[in-house]
Parts: sequence; C-alpha cells; structure tokens
Amino acid sequence: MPFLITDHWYDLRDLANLCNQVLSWLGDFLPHGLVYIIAPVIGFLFAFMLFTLPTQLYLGVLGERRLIGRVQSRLGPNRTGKFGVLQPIADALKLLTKEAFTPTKADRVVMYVAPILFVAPAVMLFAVIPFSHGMIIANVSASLLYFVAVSSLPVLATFMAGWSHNNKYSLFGAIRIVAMTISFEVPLVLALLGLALMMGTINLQDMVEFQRHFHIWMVVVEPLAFGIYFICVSAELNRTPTDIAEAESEIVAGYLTEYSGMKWGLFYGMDIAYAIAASCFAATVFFGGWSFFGLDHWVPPWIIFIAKVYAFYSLFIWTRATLPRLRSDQLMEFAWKYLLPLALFNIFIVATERMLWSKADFGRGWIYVFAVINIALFVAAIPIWARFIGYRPERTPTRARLVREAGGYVPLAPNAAQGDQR
Amino acid sequence: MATRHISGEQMAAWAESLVPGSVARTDTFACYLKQDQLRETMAALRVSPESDLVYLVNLCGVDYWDHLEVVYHLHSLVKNHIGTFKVEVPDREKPSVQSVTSVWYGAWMQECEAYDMFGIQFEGHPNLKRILLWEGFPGWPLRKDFLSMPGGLQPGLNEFAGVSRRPEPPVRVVE
Amino acid sequence: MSPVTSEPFVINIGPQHPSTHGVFRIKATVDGERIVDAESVMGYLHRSIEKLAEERTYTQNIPFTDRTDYLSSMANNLGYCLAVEQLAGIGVPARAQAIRVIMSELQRLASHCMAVGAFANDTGAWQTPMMWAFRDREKIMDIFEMCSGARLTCNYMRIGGVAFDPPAGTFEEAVREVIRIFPPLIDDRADVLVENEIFVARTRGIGVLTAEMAINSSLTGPMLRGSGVAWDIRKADPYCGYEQYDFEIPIGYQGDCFDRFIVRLEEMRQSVKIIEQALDGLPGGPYKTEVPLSLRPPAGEAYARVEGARGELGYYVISDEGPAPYRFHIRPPSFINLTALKEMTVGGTVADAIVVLGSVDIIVGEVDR
Amino acid sequence: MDGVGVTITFWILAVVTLGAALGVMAARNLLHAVLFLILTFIGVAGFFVLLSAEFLAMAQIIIYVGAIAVLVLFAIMLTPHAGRSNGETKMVLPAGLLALCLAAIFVFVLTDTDWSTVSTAPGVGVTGLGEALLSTWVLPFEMASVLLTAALVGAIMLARNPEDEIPEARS
Repeated sequence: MPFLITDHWYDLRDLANLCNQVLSWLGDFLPHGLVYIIAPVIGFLFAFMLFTLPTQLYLGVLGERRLIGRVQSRLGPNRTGKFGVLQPIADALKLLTKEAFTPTKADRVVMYVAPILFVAPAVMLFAVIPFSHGMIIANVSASLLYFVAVSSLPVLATFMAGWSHNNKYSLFGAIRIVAMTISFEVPLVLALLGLALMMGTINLQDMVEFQRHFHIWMVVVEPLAFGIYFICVSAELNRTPTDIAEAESEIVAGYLTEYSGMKWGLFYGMDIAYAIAASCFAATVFFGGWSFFGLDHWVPPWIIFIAKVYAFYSLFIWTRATLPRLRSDQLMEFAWKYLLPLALFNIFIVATERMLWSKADFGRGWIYVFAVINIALFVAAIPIWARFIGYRPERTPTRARLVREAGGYVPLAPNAAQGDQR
Repeated sequence: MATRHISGEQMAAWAESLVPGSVARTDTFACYLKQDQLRETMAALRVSPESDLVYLVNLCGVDYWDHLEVVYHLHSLVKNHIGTFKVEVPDREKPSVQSVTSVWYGAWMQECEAYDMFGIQFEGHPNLKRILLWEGFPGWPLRKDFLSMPGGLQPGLNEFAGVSRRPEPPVRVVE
Repeated sequence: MSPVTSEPFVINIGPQHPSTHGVFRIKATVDGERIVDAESVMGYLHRSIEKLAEERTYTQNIPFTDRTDYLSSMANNLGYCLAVEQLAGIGVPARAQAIRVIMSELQRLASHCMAVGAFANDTGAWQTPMMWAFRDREKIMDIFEMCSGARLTCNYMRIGGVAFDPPAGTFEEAVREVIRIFPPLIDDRADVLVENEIFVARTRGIGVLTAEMAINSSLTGPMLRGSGVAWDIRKADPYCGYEQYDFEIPIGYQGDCFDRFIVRLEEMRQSVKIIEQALDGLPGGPYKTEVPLSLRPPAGEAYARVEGARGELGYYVISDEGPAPYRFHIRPPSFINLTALKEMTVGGTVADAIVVLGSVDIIVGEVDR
Repeated sequence: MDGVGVTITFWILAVVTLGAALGVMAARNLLHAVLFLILTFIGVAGFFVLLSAEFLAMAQIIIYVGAIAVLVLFAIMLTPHAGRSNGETKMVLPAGLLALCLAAIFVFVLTDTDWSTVSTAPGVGVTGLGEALLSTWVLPFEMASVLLTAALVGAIMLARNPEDEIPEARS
C-alpha cells in the first residue's frame, strides 16, 4: 500500500492490517475452513457491533430526538444520564418490559415472523460497505446490485406486518408501503445505473478507488442522480416528507399500529439501521467513501467515512424535523411523472459523456468538464421539467385580501391572484 | 352601524305580505309563525329582496312547561339586520315542526340537536337522529320535566343558597 | 371481462385518533383511498352545560362558559356577560370595555396560534410548528395568569365588567412585549409554511367551499371568510367599543384549506393592531359595575354574540325573573362549522379529510357542550 | 467454492427450499402460500451464490423477490374475492396426473445424464455477461424486451376502466 507509511499491525489507520495479522496467525494452526468463518465474524463484530449499533442508538435515537428538539426550540431528552446519554438504554428497557399483546383475530405466525424478516436485511446491508481500504466484510463483485437486492427485502416484512394485524389502519399502511416502494424503486435503480455507467464498475470498493483516483466526488459529477437517490431513499425508508406508510396524523401508526413492546422496538430500531445503511451507501457512492483528497494518509480512513455517514444522516433528521407530508397519490404521481423521466434523462446524459470520454481514453481533466455540464443541466432540468408537467407555484397567493367593511360576498377582482385549481 | 334588530311587527308585515295567513301572533321582540306553512314562509323570507334573510344564525328549542317552542334567529349579511322567529308547538307528547333544512342547509345539525334535547320531530329532515346523545337515551334532557337529578329535584333554582336577609343592594357604578 | 370492482369498507377516523382535535369521530366509508361517504359522530364530551346552567345563578354560570371552548375562555365569558348585561340593562364602564377588547384579542391570538400549529401538524409537519405555537402562546398565557389567576379557563369577566383590575405596571409591559414580538413570529410562521410547496400541495384546492354554500350552511369565522364572504361580528355588530378601533377583515380567494390558513394568519396580525390601539387608549376609572350576586334580570330574552376565534359565538338567555336563567343556549361555532364537513371530505382521500378537519379547527368541548 | 462448509450450506438450503415449495401447496391461507413462494425464490438465489454466480443471485432477488412477489401480494390484497383459503380446487385429479408425468421426466433426466463435474468456476464476471448480452445475444435480448413491453401495455389495457380516467385525458 504505497500511501500507508507501514503495513504493520500497529498502524490503526487501516484496521484491516490488524485483521490480516490476526487471521494469518490463526491460519498457521487452524484448518482453512475455520479461518474462513472467523474472518466474517470479526468483520461483523467491528462493522455492526462497534459501528452500527452505537450509531443507531446514539445518532438515531438520542441524536435525532435532541436535534429535532433543538429545531422545535425545546431541549429533547435530558433526564436519563448527563445529556440524556442513557435514553436509548432506557427506551430499550421500557420496550423489553412492555407487554407485547397480539390481537385475537391477528395472523399470529406472520405477525411474529415480520420483525425477524425486517431485522435480517438490515444486518446484511453492512456486509458490502467499504469502511476503509481493506476493511470490507464481503467484497462482493456486484456489491451495488447486492445493496439494491437486499434493500428490497424489508418491504415484504412491513407488508406482512401490516397485513397480519387484521386492522384497517395497518392494512392502509401495508397497501401504501407496497405501492410506494414499487414506484420509488424504479427511479432509484435508474439513478444508480447512471452512476455505475460513469464509473464503469458496480463494485463499491472500485467506486471509491475511482473517486480517489480522479480526486472528485460523484455528487459533483452527477447531482441529478444524487437528488433522485435522496428522494427515493427517504421514500423507501418512510422518512418525512414521504412517511405515508406510518403517517401518525392519518392512519394512526400504519403497519405498526398493533405492535407493542420489543416487536415495535425492532421495527423502530431497524428503521434507523436502514437509514444509516442508506447513509453509508450514499457516503460511499456519492461522497467518495473513506477518501478525502489525500487526507486519508494521515487521518484513519474509517473515521472520515463515519463522519460522512453522520453528515448524510443529519440530512434525514433535517427533513424529518421540518417538512410536512405528501399525500400518497401525489407521491406516486411524483415518482412516475417526475423522477422517472429525470432518471432516464440522467442516464442519457451520462452515457453520451462516457462515450466521449472513452474516445479521449479517459483523460483526467474531462471529468471536471462533465461535472460542470452536469451541474448546469441539473439546475436547468428540474424547473423546466416541473413546469412542463404543469406545476405553477407562483400562482398561489401568500396574503389574504383585506376588506374594511363587513358585508356579503366580495367577488374576486378579475386580475387578482386567482390561484388556480391545481 | 350596529346590526338592526327588526321589530316583531315589521317581520309579521313581511311574512303576511309574502305568505298570507302565516303569522300566528307577534310581539315587540319576535314574530310567531303558524306551523302549517312554516317552510313556505321561511323560503319566501329567504328569497325576498326586502327581508333577504339568507343566513340562519341560530336555531334552538325552548320548553315553556305548557308548550314547546322553536326559535329561529335569521340574519341578512348585506342589509345587516337580524330577526327572531318563533314557532309554538302545543302538543308535548308528539311535538312536530316542518324542517327548514331544505331552506337553510345549516339547520340540519341544529335541528338534530333540538330533536335530541327536546324530542321535537322535524318532518322532511334528511336524517333526523340524536346527534349528541346515544340512540337509546331515555327521555329528552332539556325538557323542564326531565327530572334527571336524583330524587327528582324541581329544575330551576327557587331560592339562593344562603337566603339573604339583608335587602338587595341597588345596582350602582363603583367610583 | 368485468372491470375490477372493489367494495367500499367503513373506517373509523375514530374518537381515539391522533388528529381529530379531541374525541370526535368520522365514520368514513372508503373505496380504496377515496372517501365515498363521511358521517361525523359526536357527543363523547357532552356535559349538557345548558341543563346545568338552569340550576345556577347568573354569576355561577360564568365558569361554565370557560369550559365549552377551552382554548378561548375570554371570548366565551365575554359573550355570556354581554347577553346578561343586555338582559338586565347593566352599563359597563369604559375601562372594562377596553380591557375586555384587549383580553378577547389576546385570546384570539393564542387560539389562532394553536390552530395554525395543529393544522400544520395535521399536514404532517412532525410537530415542529406545533411546538413553536406552544412556545409563542406561553407569553399570552402568562398575561392571563397575571390578570385572572388561571392560564386556560380564566373566568375573568363578570356581569358588568371584569373580575380584577390588571396589575398596574406589569400588565402594560407584558402586553407591550406581546405586541413587539408577535408580528415577526407570525411572519416567520408564514414564511415557513405558506411558501412551502409540500404544504401548499397538501392544502391548496382541498375541502373547497363556495361562498354560497358557506352562507347557506351558516358557517362562521375563518370558514366563512376563507370563502370570500366579508362577515365579522366585530365590524358588523360592534360590541365593547370595537367601532373605535381601525382594523381590516381578511378574506380568502376560493375557500379551500389554504385560504382558511392564510385568513387565520392575517387575523392574528389584525389582532395585534387592535391590542395596540386598545392599550394606548386604555382609560382609567372603574373596572366593574357592582352587580349583586342575587341578580334577577327582568323577564325577557336576549341574544348577544361575540366574534370568537372560531366564529360567531352567541348566547341566547331567557329570563323569567328567577335567580337562574330559564333557558341558556350557546350558539357553538365549532359545532355549526361541522355542517359542511361531509361536502368537503367526500371525494377526497383519508389524508385530505384529516387536513379538512384541521382547517375547520374544532374544539370538541364546544362541539359537544 | 468447495470444502466442507459449502456442502453443509447446500444441504441446508436444499431442505429449506424444498420445504418452502411444499409449503406453497400445503398452506391453507393464501398469504402463507405466497410467503412460502418468496422463501423458495430466496432459496434458489442461495443456490446461485453457491455456484458463485453472484450476479444471477442478486438479479434473482431483485426481480423475483423484489418485484414479482410484491406484485403478487399486491394482487392478493386488492382482489376482494381472491378467497383466503388456498384449498378447495376441483382439479385435484388432473393436477395429480400432471405432477406424476413431471416427476417421471425429472427422474429420467437425473439418472440419464453423466454429471461431469466442472473443474473450475466459469469465471464469467459481470463485464463478461454484459458484453455477451449485447454482442452475441443481442437479438434475444431485444426480443425479450419488446415482448415485455407488449405484455405491460396489455396489462394496463385490461385493468383500465374508463370512468375514473381524468376527463381531459379521455377527450
């Protein structure tokens, strides 16, 4: 590794050195099969136990509630421990001790299986995330595809949960989440296709290498793909403004209505795990994974990576704290009429750029030119396409009309901002 | 230019001119209408440009021991005047009045409430049902003879709690 | 091949629901997401205040009026006191009139603050505007607590005036503080929500009410003004000296949820203007006409009304020279504003029904009395 | 991909997949049947992984579990008369006969072919697959896509009922 001063085990900038040393030492006296099993166990220990679980608890449960509290000019949990530090543990204990009853007419088997099916993919998602140069649990050659495949499994778990409660609200939730996931998965995969096209690979590790090699982040090269990715992922994860599957104000708690106790806790916790997995994926693909234009020579790369994940996750917290919720049919319309054409447009642009680039046999400067072009197109495409499908925001008035005298109906002046019936 | 309270006589004149023989009697404050042409007179009053009573402000029932009564407060937004019409219902066992929901749509909920509280049947009402109490509620609560209190206390307060021996102080302005 | 038919099923947007503003239930027959028929079921909070009021003296009934619309108790008290004063022919000194105006306008500010926050919450904005509304409202609740001793059900008005004289220095200073900070808060609320495309997409064109339909179903307050009907009791039938103050009536464009929202915001701005004028010209002198507790108004009836936050709040009191009112009827704006709920929700989805109910801004205490 | 671990996983997967396949037929509740179907799809994806055809396994999960199974669930939810019980079909006899014939064919194929084990993994990575699809096999690839589009348009025509169309769309 030219960029690391030493490959010795004590160089903690890349924890993979430590793992390799341990595994080679074990390899001397253990059969090959056993070492083959121990490697992923160590990987799981580091990736999931040390990174995901604390992040999920402290960033997802505590951090999110305190940040949203600050947005809402209140303090957020601070009773348990110094700054509410023990709040996640308190939540977990509360959920464990709560009575988890199942309604009589509910489909008992499916109701118990749903949380399990919801948890499994969340853990599997972290297998392909490259934390650092060598730190990757399973370097699957088609890891981008792996991510898309595994992230389509939780939909089934939520549907099973919603359907088995035999409760009208959770039936609504189940129908909504299935419809929404289908309509948002298509633009998501097309946007990721645009990325794979530009970087010429569908292996996450190679993508990070590509962004390190060309010293550029894909969010700059393909802003349109990033926009579509963010919207589709927040739709898949049920985060505001698209949390219609468990919309508190409309269908009580959607597919989680009948769950209580730890079953609900699993759904709540794993929702955050999926959000973190999506943030990890976005950090790897869009923000250059563990590389930071050479900074990773000094700072351990996995710390850079974790910082990027937290930054992206704060985007989710920010939208959750501020935006109202779209109606389900508006969402579907938005996905099919607005996001899908933009994704296709993005693929078309990236394909032509890639073709030009291959003619100039991948010179380094070209990609910056493409970045500038793409940003310009991104800024132009969104308003033009919105206007094309009939979205006129400036027609809505912002102040009520003022009248001095009370009388009957005051007809609208013909030139007043009528505010069309969109 | 506060809202003008139309006198009973004025309203009676309007009602008579629009539907002859519809006014039972009148006094300074309100005009009493007959039951049989109620909906017809109300519709005429609503439409006629002179009275223009397009806005039903309030509809409620009152129980005067010997007879029930339905009170309508009607308002004209353009002319800014308010009038009070009343309909007396002598029969207490099966009181029934013509419904004005077809004239003012806003009346259907207030008529349901009057039915719920006083038991006044409103003929021609789209779906007359008890709106505040549940269907099986025994009796009509706001009637004077609804002795809901345990021991059937006589409704209405006859004397003040501590019967005041000192003479009532006159009403005066505090300096 | 027969087209795919789906049979409608009944869903209870029931008494136990996070956004029905209390125990109120819509029995919606739903075909897919679209509402085919909506029947509102109420009465869960019915305490039959009108029956109880017949067994208590005129002064003892004042606390009842606090409990009907517990978000605007000042306006309720004022309505009842005006009715009894009209019945008994009692004059009210000028200072009491001005204090009554200030208090009812402050109450409108607080109530609209809550209405705006709850409405944004119904469209899904994760309690953020709701929390801001609670924070803003605190300053007004402090003023009420300073004057009447209670934050929510103040019981501050008396027949003939107000219960206590507001504390000399601090009242003026606290109300000046409210006048200073509320306009920027209202503008901030407008910036956050009115220009927000998602909020506009969720509220524009939902629950549309034409002016003719609004008048015909005797709606009042922001519901009526949202449909473009300029009708405000403070202008049409001024009480407590409202004719001296200069303010305008905000009206909407096409009577949908969005218009009712911007009408409420505009009303808050006008209320601040009224409070400022009333506070500047606050006269000295007595704050109450001494009325004996054993008041026996002459026989007769009176209908007095006040422009509450939700609309025309009327009190129809009949006296038979007895110690207690012979008949005590409240004209509840929330209850009557629900008349057109079915017309507004049918055809929309369940999510729209929640937004429409939020824009009607009902208080179940007043709906069920 | 060889060694003792692989054979253990193979047998576990085989049992799970066959059990799920039986479950599809035996489950009384229609929804349980579909969930067992999804389990079989995942089992088959597991086999692809064992054969180190990772791309195929991913594609299997995306297409079958992610899309087709979800659409089957959607269909079950929205058709009211689908009838939750999976049992009463009057065609047990013909189905049994058909099953017997199929079983006979499988047994013949199993016993007749000589299972020459392939020494090394085929090694066709994703890039190889892509190039093959668009160079030598481009005609079937395009034909398949045209067929799918036709099926899609057909499905929409069948499910469309004119009255809830947007009026201006119809004019």
